Amino acid sequence: MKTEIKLIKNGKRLDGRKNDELRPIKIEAGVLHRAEGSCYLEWGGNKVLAAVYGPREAVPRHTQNPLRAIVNARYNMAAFSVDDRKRPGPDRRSREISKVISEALENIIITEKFPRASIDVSIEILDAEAGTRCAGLTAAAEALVDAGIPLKDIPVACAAGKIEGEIVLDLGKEEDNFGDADLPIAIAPRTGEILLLQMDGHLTQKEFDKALDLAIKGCKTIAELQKKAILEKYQKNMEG
Amino acid sequence: MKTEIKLIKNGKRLDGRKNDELRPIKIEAGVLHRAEGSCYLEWGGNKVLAAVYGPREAVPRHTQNPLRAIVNARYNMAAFSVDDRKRPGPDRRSREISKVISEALENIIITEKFPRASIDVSIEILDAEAGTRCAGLTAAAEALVDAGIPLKDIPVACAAGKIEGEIVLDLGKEEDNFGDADLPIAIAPRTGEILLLQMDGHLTQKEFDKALDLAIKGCKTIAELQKKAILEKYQKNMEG
Amino acid sequence: MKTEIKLIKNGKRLDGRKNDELRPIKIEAGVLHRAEGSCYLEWGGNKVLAAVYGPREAVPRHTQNPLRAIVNARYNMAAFSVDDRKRPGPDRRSREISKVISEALENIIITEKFPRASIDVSIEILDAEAGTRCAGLTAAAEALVDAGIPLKDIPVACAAGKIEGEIVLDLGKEEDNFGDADLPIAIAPRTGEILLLQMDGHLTQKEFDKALDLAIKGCKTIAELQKKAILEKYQKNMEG
Amino acid sequence: MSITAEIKKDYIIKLAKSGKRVDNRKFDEFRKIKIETDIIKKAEGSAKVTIGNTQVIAGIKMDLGEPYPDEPDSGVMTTAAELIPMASPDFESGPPDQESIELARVVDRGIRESKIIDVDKLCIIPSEKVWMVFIDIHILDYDGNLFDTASLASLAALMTAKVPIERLKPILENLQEKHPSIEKYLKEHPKDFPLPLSEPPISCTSAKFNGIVIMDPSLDEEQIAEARLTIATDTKGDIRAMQKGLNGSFTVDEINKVIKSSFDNGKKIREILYKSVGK
Amino acid sequence: MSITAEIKKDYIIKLAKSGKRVDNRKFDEFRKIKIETDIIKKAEGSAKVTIGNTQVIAGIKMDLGEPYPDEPDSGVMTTAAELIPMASPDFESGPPDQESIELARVVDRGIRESKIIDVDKLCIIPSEKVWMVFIDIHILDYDGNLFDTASLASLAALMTAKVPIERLKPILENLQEKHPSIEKYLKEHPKDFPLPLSEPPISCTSAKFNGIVIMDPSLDEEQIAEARLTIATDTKGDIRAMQKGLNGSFTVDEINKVIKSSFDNGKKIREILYKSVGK
Amino acid sequence: MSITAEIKKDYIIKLAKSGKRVDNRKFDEFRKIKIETDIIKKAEGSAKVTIGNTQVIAGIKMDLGEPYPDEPDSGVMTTAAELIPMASPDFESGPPDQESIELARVVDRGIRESKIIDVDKLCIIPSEKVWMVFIDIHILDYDGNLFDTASLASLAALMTAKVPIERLKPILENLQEKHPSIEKYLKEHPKDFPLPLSEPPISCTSAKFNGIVIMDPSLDEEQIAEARLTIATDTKGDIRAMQKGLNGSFTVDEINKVIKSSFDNGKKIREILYKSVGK
Repeated sequence: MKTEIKLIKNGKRLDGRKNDELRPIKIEAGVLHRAEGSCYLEWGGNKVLAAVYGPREAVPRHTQNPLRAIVNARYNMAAFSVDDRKRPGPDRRSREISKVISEALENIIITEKFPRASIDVSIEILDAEAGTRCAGLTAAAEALVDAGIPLKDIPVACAAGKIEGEIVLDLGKEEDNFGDADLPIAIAPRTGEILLLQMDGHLTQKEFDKALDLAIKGCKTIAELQKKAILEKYQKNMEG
Repeated sequence: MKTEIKLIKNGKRLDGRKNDELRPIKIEAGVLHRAEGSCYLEWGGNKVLAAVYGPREAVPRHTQNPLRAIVNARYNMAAFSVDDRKRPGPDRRSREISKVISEALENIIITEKFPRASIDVSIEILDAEAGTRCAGLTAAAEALVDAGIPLKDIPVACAAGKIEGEIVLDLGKEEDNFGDADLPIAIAPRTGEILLLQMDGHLTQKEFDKALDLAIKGCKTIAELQKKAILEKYQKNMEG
Repeated sequence: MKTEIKLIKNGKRLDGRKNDELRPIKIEAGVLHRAEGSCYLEWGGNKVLAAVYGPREAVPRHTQNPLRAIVNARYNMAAFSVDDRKRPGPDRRSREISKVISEALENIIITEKFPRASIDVSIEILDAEAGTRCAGLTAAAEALVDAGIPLKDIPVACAAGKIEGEIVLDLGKEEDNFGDADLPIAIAPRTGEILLLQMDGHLTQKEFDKALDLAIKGCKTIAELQKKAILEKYQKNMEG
Repeated sequence: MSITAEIKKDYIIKLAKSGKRVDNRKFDEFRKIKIETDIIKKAEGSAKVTIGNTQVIAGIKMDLGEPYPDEPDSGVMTTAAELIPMASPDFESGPPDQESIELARVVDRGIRESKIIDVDKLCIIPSEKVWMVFIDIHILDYDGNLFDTASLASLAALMTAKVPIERLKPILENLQEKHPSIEKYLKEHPKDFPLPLSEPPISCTSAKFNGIVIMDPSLDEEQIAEARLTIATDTKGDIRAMQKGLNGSFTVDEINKVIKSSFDNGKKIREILYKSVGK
Repeated sequence: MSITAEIKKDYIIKLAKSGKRVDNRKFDEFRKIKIETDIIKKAEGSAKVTIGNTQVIAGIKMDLGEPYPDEPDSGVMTTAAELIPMASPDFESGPPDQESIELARVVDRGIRESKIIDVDKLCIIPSEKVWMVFIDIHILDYDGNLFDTASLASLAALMTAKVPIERLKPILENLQEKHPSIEKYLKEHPKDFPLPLSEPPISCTSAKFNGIVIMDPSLDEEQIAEARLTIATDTKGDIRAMQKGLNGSFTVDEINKVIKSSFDNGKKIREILYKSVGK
Repeated sequence: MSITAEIKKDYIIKLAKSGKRVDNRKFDEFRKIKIETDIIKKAEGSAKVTIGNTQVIAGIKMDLGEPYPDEPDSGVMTTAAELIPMASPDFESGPPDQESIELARVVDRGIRESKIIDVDKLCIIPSEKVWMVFIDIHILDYDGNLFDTASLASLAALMTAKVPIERLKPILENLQEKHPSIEKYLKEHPKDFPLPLSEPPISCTSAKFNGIVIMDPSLDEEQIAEARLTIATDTKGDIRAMQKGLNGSFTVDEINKVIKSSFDNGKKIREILYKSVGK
């Protein structure tokens, strides 16, 4: 049943991209009425919605930190977002992703300002097609900005990987399934510090250097889109 | 596998009843030792036990209402009460029925008298044969009276429905399975106000009017049985 | 599929033991770094680890007893401890055993010394081969001593049973599966009082007397091993 | 009830007494309804419905499964609703609570009892293989009247859903050896095809407070409501489902008025729905 | 312990010291036992047992199922107990707690280990289809000694249960094609037939407080008890099961006395049971 | 953070500034590693690993099962980790929390993505019967660095595991009638045989606090750590898996240093592992 798939043909990837090219990304801030901040993000075939509530009193009480706010990101896949229907509710994969995204966001939120509070971030994957954790984190960061939460920086995520022996940016669906390595990262773009880093697969040290470099470049491109979307929201608000 | 069943033959229903006739109903109040109020009710093939505890301090605390008592009815089917054994514990159906019965009972309990309290009503379906939610609510109301909870009225429930194109009272088992519509309601008999109302099936507006009217009449008949049972309990207590 | 197995041949049991002979037992106290008291015990093919934490504030609060400490023993079988992998987490059997062991330990702990506290005992069955509840309780008692919890006595457990019509001590694996009765008990060796007692199978009154007597003797032999192990731990500590 | 909520309540009731609503609607008027379909690529059918600020996505997934023993010739449908924390500061993650169970069950009954899906046409091999239809409702933004929004989203998603025979062809072909009749089924169904549906009843929800009954309650109105009534009506002018909620009561008169108003609004909503699904 | 409970405790102990119990029973005397059978129409067998004010219903349901791989020729039995909130202000709804698990397991072992049900006669097709027997215990009113009441209700329900071959005939006939041996089984079992049972041991529970051991504790007595001992005995005078509970201890002497008393009471209870099931 | 914890933290940081660690290790030095294998008789493979005071047992169980539909020719592996209350005063019983899920998933991916187990050789009948491999990780004593201890214990257990064909022969023979190809399989595999494995990458974990990066953090070091990085490396000098944890960050430079140090330590640990499994 293992299909041999040629992921690069004539120097081009299956969807026609160059090795260092991102899939199309669309970011819109402030799309929900109830949430204090929100973001809708399309990234290739991924459709993601993120919403922020808080800072508000953390419940149950024993979770409160007297010195700072806690950050709860909840990554959730809609039942209809994947080929075979996913049972509603968190599974082990989504709970791990929730954890690493929470940790990455906590790094850049000025949590000391809100002792005993929680900042709750909902990330809903509505349509999934490779790279949902990067898409989710990027949308969540934008929703935090939209909510006016004080941040040290706007985190942004992107993956690089290896297919057919070549290092490429932002793996697509088939590339994710049949590629040799996937390296999703998140950075704080101002300092270049790495907030999230995972790797599965097989990379030489040289390939790792190249992939990390490429993923950082991808992050920086997307960071510009994040800023643009916030600007558009402000303009729209002022016009509206 | 769909069986064609003739639900009305020679102007009579399968169990020989007329269209506006209830199944036999038997109500007994005060049948349990520990509960503060209780009722055993047989309604056709249904056997139902209801018990009341409270008013008592609502737990956990965050469920307390500082202005009034909360009412928790718990409708539960015994594993052996149906043809194919039911797994113990609440399912989606029983949780919905618990909700609509709780709401109907809350309407007539003078909850303002008991701030921060809960009034807990257990409804156990021991033998089930069409119409258990009406039987359960009617028994629960009787148990509330038996417990001496202050009430504005004694709620009572009954269903009407449509079989073979005719509007009939109190659907029996086959009528429930193969009929065209079921309309269970609960009323406060003094004012005639409707406390519970659900409908599944297909009714013209005229049929609905007729069915609602018939169900209200059914409720009023049963209300008399409720009163009689309470009286019997008092008499027995005074004699005993 | 029911196999006929001859459990006694030429006056000897399958593993060569005499009727009143225990399987080999090895007890070592103080084997864990974090726990406040611990014990590793091998008993025939059983391998058991017990650890004690506390007395410490009981949580959640509503479990606290203002007059004494509560004792929570948690008996747990490792997924790999049995032939067919056991799903992790407590099942009905392990919850019942946790209850009877907790009750037996509570009897001999001077709980009045620690109001509002809990004393938590973890019992992990790493390798299971008949008689794990006796092995678990015996190891738990040793861990309590190692933790310095004030005790009235050191409880100890052992089973007797019936195979091929004969009363024997400490059933082994096949004896447990194909024998006629199993009688696990725990005693407080100083007074001989019985703290735990269960019986499944079929015993005449005479056989029961004999089995109980034999099990008590077994307990007393094991009690000596418990004391020896504690001594060894102290000696080692003083040498080390 | 907080003091802010108290003031809001007084304001809504005062307005209502003079025949007005906070957003200037008439008592029997819905907020603006918007329906977008085919928005989720991975779903067999999908729709996003907004009523005012309330926003719901419904997605349809289909799979092969076994029929229930007592309905061996019928496909199986399941409805689940999640009141995810995204939609409201009051929703918590965790297993479905009474609210979301009631929501899912009312939507489910609306579809099941009205026999909207022709489940008999979803049988592949009697007693062995049928199509399973999963309706999953995701509440994204909660500003009142979830019942109608969720129900409408489910209908729009169903009406644009395709049975994914192409995606599942490899699995069906694998089963051919065991069940030769599948070959015929595959020949008769070479391509994805629309779900077999009949005309759906439309659900309209009213709320009552202080003796006034209004249609399509906003969140502020829901929060002061004493009673709720959802009525589904069909093109013939018949009633197909009803569900009363909350601890308040209705008189028979009030119910009859709500029925009438549900027919009027149902008709308008049906038009919007049909237009959105290109029917 | 509240001050009221403290006073009640002192009173019970004071009475006990002069050889008396609150309800005038002797130390080794049961409360009044009442057994009604065949009370649930939907159940294959059922019984309501009251001991004093304690009231328990047991219902038997049967279904077709698969045997365990290591017992391919045997039917399967399962026991569940629910301490429903109806029975006591202290019982909460929710998953079974340690108390109800111990109760269900002790009743279950009492039936299973004594081989009361002849599970070998509940095989339809080895390794494929056997009868499943579900014993469900519903505690309705809790005034002490659940073990004996629940165990007695289970026995009475089993002894009046019928294997529901008529109800399940359509399903069995459906299986005939796949398993031709079912035809023979159906011929040999044309009608519902009694569960194959052997003579049941009878369970008697004692409680100990302040050095005194009493039989069939009421709730007030249970609440001050330090130790509990349940013993099941058979017609031959043999012991078939024992379970000690609570954190108190027994001496060997006390155990022997409890055994004797369990035989005496077991005999009387067996008579009541047999009479109630028409045996 | 309590005042004791605060003082401990200051002490560790002060030491670290002068290039030292509390237990006198170098920044890039592991604690003492001890591996014992074949310690659980009932398990197909087992190992106890201690790193310093941290103690983990991994056990391998195998069973027959069905393959995933999209991998019909491959065995199935599952990894579970339990942070049982025995190991730490802070671990509670109950369903696995985020920590144990992350632990199990990182160990699982380390084995799965590196294709250590040759699952293609664990197929008995394609689409029907394959071997299931269960890796269960039991944390017994927690003094920091669970990732490496658990991962090493899993590898040692796998490398000493035997496929239990002798134990399951009766069941396989039972299946022969339905699946004649099993006869051949049994002939080719008359005895328990080692799990088919390839060379495993070795996982090394670093922690960062106050700008300092240290290898194999003890519990005290973990508790003040801002960031964690686990890197698995293979014999060829390639990187096979990475997982960053905690809310701190790493610079690219720091990551490169950690990679280097993980290679150095990985090499030493591999030697200890191979020796312990007799390779």
